[in-house]
Amino acid sequence: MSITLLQAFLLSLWAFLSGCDRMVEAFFWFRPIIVSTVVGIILGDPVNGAIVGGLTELAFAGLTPAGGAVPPDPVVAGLMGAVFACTGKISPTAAVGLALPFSILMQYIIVLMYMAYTFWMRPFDRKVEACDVKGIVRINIWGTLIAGVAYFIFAFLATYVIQDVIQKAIDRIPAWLMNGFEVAGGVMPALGFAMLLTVMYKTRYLPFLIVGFLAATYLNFTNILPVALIGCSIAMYNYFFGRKETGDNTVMEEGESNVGI
Amino acid sequence: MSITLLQAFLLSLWAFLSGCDRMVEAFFWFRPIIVSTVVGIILGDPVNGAIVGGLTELAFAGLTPAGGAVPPDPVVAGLMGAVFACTGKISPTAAVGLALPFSILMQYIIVLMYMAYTFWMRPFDRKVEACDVKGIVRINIWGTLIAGVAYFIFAFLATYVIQDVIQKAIDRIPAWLMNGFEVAGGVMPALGFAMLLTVMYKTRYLPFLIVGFLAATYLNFTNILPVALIGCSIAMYNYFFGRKETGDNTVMEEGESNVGI
Amino acid sequence: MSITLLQAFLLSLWAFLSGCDRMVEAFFWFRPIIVSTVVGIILGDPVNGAIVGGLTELAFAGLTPAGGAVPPDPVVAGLMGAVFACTGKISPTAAVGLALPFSILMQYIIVLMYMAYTFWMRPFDRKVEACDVKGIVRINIWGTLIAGVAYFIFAFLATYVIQDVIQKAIDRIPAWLMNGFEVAGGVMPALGFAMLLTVMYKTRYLPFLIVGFLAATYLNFTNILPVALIGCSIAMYNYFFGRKETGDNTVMEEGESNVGI
Amino acid sequence: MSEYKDNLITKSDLNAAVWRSIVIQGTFNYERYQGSGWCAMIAPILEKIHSDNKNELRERLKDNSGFFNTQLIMANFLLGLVISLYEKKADRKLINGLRISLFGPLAGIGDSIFWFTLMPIMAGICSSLATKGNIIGPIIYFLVYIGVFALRFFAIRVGYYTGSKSIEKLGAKTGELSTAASILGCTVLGGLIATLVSFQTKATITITDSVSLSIQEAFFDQIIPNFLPVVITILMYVMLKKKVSPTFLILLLLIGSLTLSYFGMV
Amino acid sequence: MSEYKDNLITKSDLNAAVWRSIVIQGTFNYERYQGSGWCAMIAPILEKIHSDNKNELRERLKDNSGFFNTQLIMANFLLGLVISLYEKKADRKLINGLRISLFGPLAGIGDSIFWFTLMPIMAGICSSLATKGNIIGPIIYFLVYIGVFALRFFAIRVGYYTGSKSIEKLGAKTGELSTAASILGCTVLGGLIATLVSFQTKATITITDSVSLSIQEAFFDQIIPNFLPVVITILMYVMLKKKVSPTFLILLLLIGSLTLSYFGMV
Amino acid sequence: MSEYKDNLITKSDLNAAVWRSIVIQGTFNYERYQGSGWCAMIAPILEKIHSDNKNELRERLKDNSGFFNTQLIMANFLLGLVISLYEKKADRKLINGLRISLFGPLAGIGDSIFWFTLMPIMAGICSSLATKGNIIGPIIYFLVYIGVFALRFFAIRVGYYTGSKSIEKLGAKTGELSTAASILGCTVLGGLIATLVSFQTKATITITDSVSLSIQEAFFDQIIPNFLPVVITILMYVMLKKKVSPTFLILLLLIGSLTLSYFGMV
Ligand SMILES: OC[C@H]1O[C@H](O)[C@@H](O)[C@@H](O)[C@@H]1O
Ligand SMILES: OC[C@H]1O[C@H](O)[C@@H](O)[C@@H](O)[C@@H]1O
Ligand SMILES: OC[C@H]1O[C@H](O)[C@@H](O)[C@@H](O)[C@@H]1O
Repeated sequence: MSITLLQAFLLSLWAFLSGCDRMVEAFFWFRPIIVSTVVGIILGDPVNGAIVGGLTELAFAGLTPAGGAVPPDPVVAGLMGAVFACTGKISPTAAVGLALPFSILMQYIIVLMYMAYTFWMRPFDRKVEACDVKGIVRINIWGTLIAGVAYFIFAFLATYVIQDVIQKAIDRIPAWLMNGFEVAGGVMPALGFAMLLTVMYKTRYLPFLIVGFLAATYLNFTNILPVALIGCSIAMYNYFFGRKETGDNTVMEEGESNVGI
Repeated sequence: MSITLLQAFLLSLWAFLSGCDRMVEAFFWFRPIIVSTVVGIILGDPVNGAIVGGLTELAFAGLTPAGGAVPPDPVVAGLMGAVFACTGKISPTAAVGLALPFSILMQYIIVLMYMAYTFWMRPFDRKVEACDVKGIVRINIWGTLIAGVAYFIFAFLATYVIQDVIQKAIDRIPAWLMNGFEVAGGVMPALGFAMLLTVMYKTRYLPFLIVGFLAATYLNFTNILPVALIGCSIAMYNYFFGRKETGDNTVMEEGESNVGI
Repeated sequence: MSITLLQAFLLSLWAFLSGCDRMVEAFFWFRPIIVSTVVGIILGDPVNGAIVGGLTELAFAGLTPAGGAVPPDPVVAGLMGAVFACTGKISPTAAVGLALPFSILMQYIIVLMYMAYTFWMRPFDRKVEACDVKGIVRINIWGTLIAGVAYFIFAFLATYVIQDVIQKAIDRIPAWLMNGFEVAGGVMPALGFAMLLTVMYKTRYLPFLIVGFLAATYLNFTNILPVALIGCSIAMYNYFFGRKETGDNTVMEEGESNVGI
Repeated sequence: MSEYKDNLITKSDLNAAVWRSIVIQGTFNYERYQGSGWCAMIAPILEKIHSDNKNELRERLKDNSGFFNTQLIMANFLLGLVISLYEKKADRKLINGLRISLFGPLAGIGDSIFWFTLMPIMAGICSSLATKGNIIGPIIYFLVYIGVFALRFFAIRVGYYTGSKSIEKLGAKTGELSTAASILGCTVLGGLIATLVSFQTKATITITDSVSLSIQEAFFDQIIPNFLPVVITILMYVMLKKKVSPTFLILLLLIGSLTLSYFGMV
Repeated sequence: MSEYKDNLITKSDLNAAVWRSIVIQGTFNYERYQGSGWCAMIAPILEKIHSDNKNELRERLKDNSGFFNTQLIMANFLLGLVISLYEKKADRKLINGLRISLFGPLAGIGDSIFWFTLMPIMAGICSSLATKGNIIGPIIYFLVYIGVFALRFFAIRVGYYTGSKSIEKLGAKTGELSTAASILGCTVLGGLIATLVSFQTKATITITDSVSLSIQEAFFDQIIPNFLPVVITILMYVMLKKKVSPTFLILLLLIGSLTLSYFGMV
Repeated sequence: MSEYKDNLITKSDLNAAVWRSIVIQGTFNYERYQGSGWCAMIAPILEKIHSDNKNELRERLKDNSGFFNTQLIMANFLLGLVISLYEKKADRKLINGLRISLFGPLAGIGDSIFWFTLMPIMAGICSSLATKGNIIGPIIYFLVYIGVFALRFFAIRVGYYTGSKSIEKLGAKTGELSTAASILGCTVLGGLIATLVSFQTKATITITDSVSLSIQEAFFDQIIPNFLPVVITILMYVMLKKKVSPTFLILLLLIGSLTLSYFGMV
């Protein structure tokens, strides 16, 4: 099944909306589980959309932008995964793997955009100097919309303009490459977590990392909630029964390590 | 099989004995596991008696009178459950469910009795005024025995006088009602535990509730012992290694919250 | 298959080497897993050697000499177990059980040797008085070698001189005796751990014993690592977040209790 | 043991008090709880101490006839403590204040150990035997609780000797022991909620004609096992805090269960 | 609520600020991060306070246009706090110092709760529905995050009232709360490494012609399950600490995976 | 590393001491334990320091020839520490006091790490390979322990530099580290009791002719798995505390096992 112009336009519009949300992290409809489901609805196959969305969401739950990091892009992952699963004869699992390179590509585009937006700080500073309050607000709205447009274009190109090229590439993709992408998708969160660790890790927090790891390894659960409850319990125990800290310096110390990201 | 007058008398006598013990919580032969087994012996079917006793004991282990609360009555639950299982063609599980309304009925009788005994405090205070030491002791013995008599009467009525009425009612009881009683029996401890929580709960104890819950949910054990051992370990750790408290005010604080029940 | 003189000589040589190492605990090739494998190689059956070595290692992991205790001998256990498994038609499990009495015998020989070496302290003190530094070092080397010779002799006797006697004894050994030795092997570490407890146990460490026990009982793991990680986490938590101790007296206290062994 | 020599209260006085402690709840009522029963426990002891002065005796009896409620083993411990203080002619107000301030925390400690920990453990072990029709289950249960009763003789002695030593120390320790007992109690309580409260819905959502989804499996169990029992327990707690009467809540649970059962949802 | 009466800043000013907080990352860039966005959040408020003095306004705007980065709910909390201090005419340097010293720890707290805990939980619950093709999964997800957005209205108020009270206290508490959040965050992080990083080798060692040993099962799984994911995560961490760029590491992982896949080792 | 320059004791002196440490237990005996071996480790160093004064040397050698017992890696650490103090001409009594007060806690730390933690882990990992007949198991075991031996070269250096810094600090830290090691050690010990002590009864109770009840399953396993191993360990502990000799206990276990086996009860 190939994508019609109307569908491509709707997909791109949706990419615009979720791209804006991805930029500002406001309503979280930029998460793959939502993105893919809507894509599925547009393409007339909400069930496969939801399935790919669920799989991608799980794979991307560890790839957070915390500390200003830029992870493989969740919008594009959700978009392309659902497109592959709903239009080709590709299984949802394989679709998740295939979407990965696209999502990494978009990640780099975002990094470039964050760099480009740096140049916007000159006019911004001038507005501050001029006490142009309305302008200060407006510049942030424009920034959001422009990001959305980037997603619109990306989506239109990938799902319509070069869809045949992509389709042909996929038909010829060997098994080991397919498998390789899936493996890469599975191992990628390691980097995300390592980046978190550079922010959060101190020797004295090692025990909690270990406890969380052991709990998740040996308990048989469906979501991370029990581990979070364990963490919560230890945190509360330490808060109520632990040694009181002197406080102030701790704040600074932690503050600084966080700024550096 | 219907109950003979002799059996009914023996059952009532046993209800008297275990009712007294229920009142004063001295020897714990008022617990369902004991009550049912003895009932089974009286009715010539100790095996079914023990089975119902075990099931009822498990269901009632959470329904404690701690803090002066009155739970669904364990003696009547044990008595009626065993009677149903040993005389009718009712399975032990169903018997446990059927006994529940009786046990709730007795619960209300006990509440009334605790109210009635309030009036006894006038003569009691007169004895104190008169320094009648022997009288003070005697009044408590009488209180115990009167409670036992209440159980005697209840048992005689339920197992002999109206046994046919009950039997007929049971024969006509629809499946959903049966199931409903079982469900009610399963959910009842929630109230018992909630009542405990009003006594024991403070925000700082939340972690331990969570840990106990998780341990019981994810470990695969036959009795609560491992959870108790975990609680014990945390308590000891806190005692030996935790922050020392100032003490005195804590005592008062806890004392007061306990009095209020 | 019976053992040739050459093989017996090689086995005894190996017993000498590992016996020296057992005495000084330097390179740990005295552990059963190594001893048995080498014995297997010498007897031309490295596979069975490794198997017996693994089983014996597991059984002996709790039998440590910590605090100067003398456990059933690991060298002899590894040696005799592998000999039985590689030469007779005895299963590796049974071989481990059969080796136990030999290893207990060697344990007593070591105890005697530690007693005998006491008399060596007189010449040693004279060397100290004479400032004979080289002599002080040399006496310790000799002590090591003599221990090795004891192992050499034991091995030569047990594997060559009286091998027929042993073989015949084994042929006639009844099933219950065999089983009894296995059971004894399984229960023996209890003594080892009890000896450790006399050194390490204080009431305030009880929580950790319990936690370790529960973790090992309810988690499903292949080696003790997760329990060690839990212990590590608690220790670190206590170190970083626990109540600071006054220190000095603790040192003494622990020091003294350790000296006493 | 030499302490007994010169003392008025003998070993057998303590033992007699334990036997009287059997009926400490014999007139349990909503005005005094165990107050009248406690008075019966201590009255003969006070009579012996103040045999020469009836007015003094009357005052002391009045002191010991107000509201009182604690766990029963702990009541014996407390009695031993109080007796030793009376003998030492400690200040009357101090004794009474101590008694009143201690019964609450001691109830907490005792209930945590005996009601919330020992009982479910015994229930677990013995019921697993009983439900196989094995009468050894009830027998072990019976014997253990005879042992528990025997602890009263021990507890009254511990109280008696503790009282003879320092009381200040005790005060501080009660706080810490009370915390320890609360930790134990709450941990077990959390475990009991997970094991003894059982509630599952059988409700389903129909997706297509032939496929339907179990709400219990597809939703509640996905959050966390035992989710509904926890929610119901919290609900009960909140309502109790809002002064809803337990009697009403029992009826609510009963009628709720029957109704849901009628509609095939449980 | 009486606080609003005499105050310049009204309820609807706070609400308007929350709506502006939508675009706090609208010009996110590597020089200021959320700095320019934060300025847009606070600018109209400052304009209202300093309507009479343009120079003062300019200074204050400049104060609020530098580097800034925190979790978005926490940004609203902080805004409430800062506003209340401006209103109270607190020292300009103190306000700015506070803002700068707080955003880090607050990011830590907020990220621990929202990114590292809430998100994987929601992912777990909703994905298990979604992967069965059930559209209720995404719907629940959506609704929950609408609720999370609504928290901003709550957060700004909490900040506003906290600021009205004592700030010294807050400082001390931030330290403790930050520790608590780090404990929560690290525990969950440990769990996430075990659940979300997946890597297994298919490599084998050939022993005899017919028998071969899976390295994964015979060695790595013997050490501890999830051994390789941990090792890879630690490796990434070490390289990041050695200033290797994340971009390079992504390529490394990608190419590594493809290569190993080509040789049939994963 | 500059510290070596002006110092009498060189890198190769330290290394030589490590090689001598191989025989620290070469004359292990019940009077001095490792005392005579420790003396051999330190003697050549003392000879170098006091080459000019034989009387002084004799005194120092005597100081170092009494009872001594510690874990072997820790012995090297302690040697480094002591050497640095000798070089600094610290008070003779202080050095000896330190040495005597430290070997106990250091044994606790070292034993917890090496005997009670590392060894069972290695046993677990390598045995699971070995029992499949795979020779890689023993090889890994061997290599790891060569690495452990190499740690001695590291330990002596750490001791040497620590000594050069402050000793007071060390004293305080030893207490805390010792607690940490005890926590680790006891946790693992609890785990080892559950995994390495194995004992199960095969005894049954006959209920009817055809039905019989396994005591192990119906009773002991109902209490808690591994119940009997714990009970036996506690029993052994109590007997050791009552000064029953280990030799006697070994025989007791052996004969007990054989007897029970004879009657088909194990
Ligand atoms: O870490 C603080 C903060 O950093 C970035 O600004 C974003 O990724 C936010 O989502 C995050 O909360
Ligand atoms: O809570 C203290 C105490 O309260 C009531 O008096 C009874 O239920 C006792 O069993 C309980 O121990
Ligand atoms: O306990 C300290 C120490 O005691 C003995 O000397 C030996 O068993 C060593 O292996 C041990 O480390």
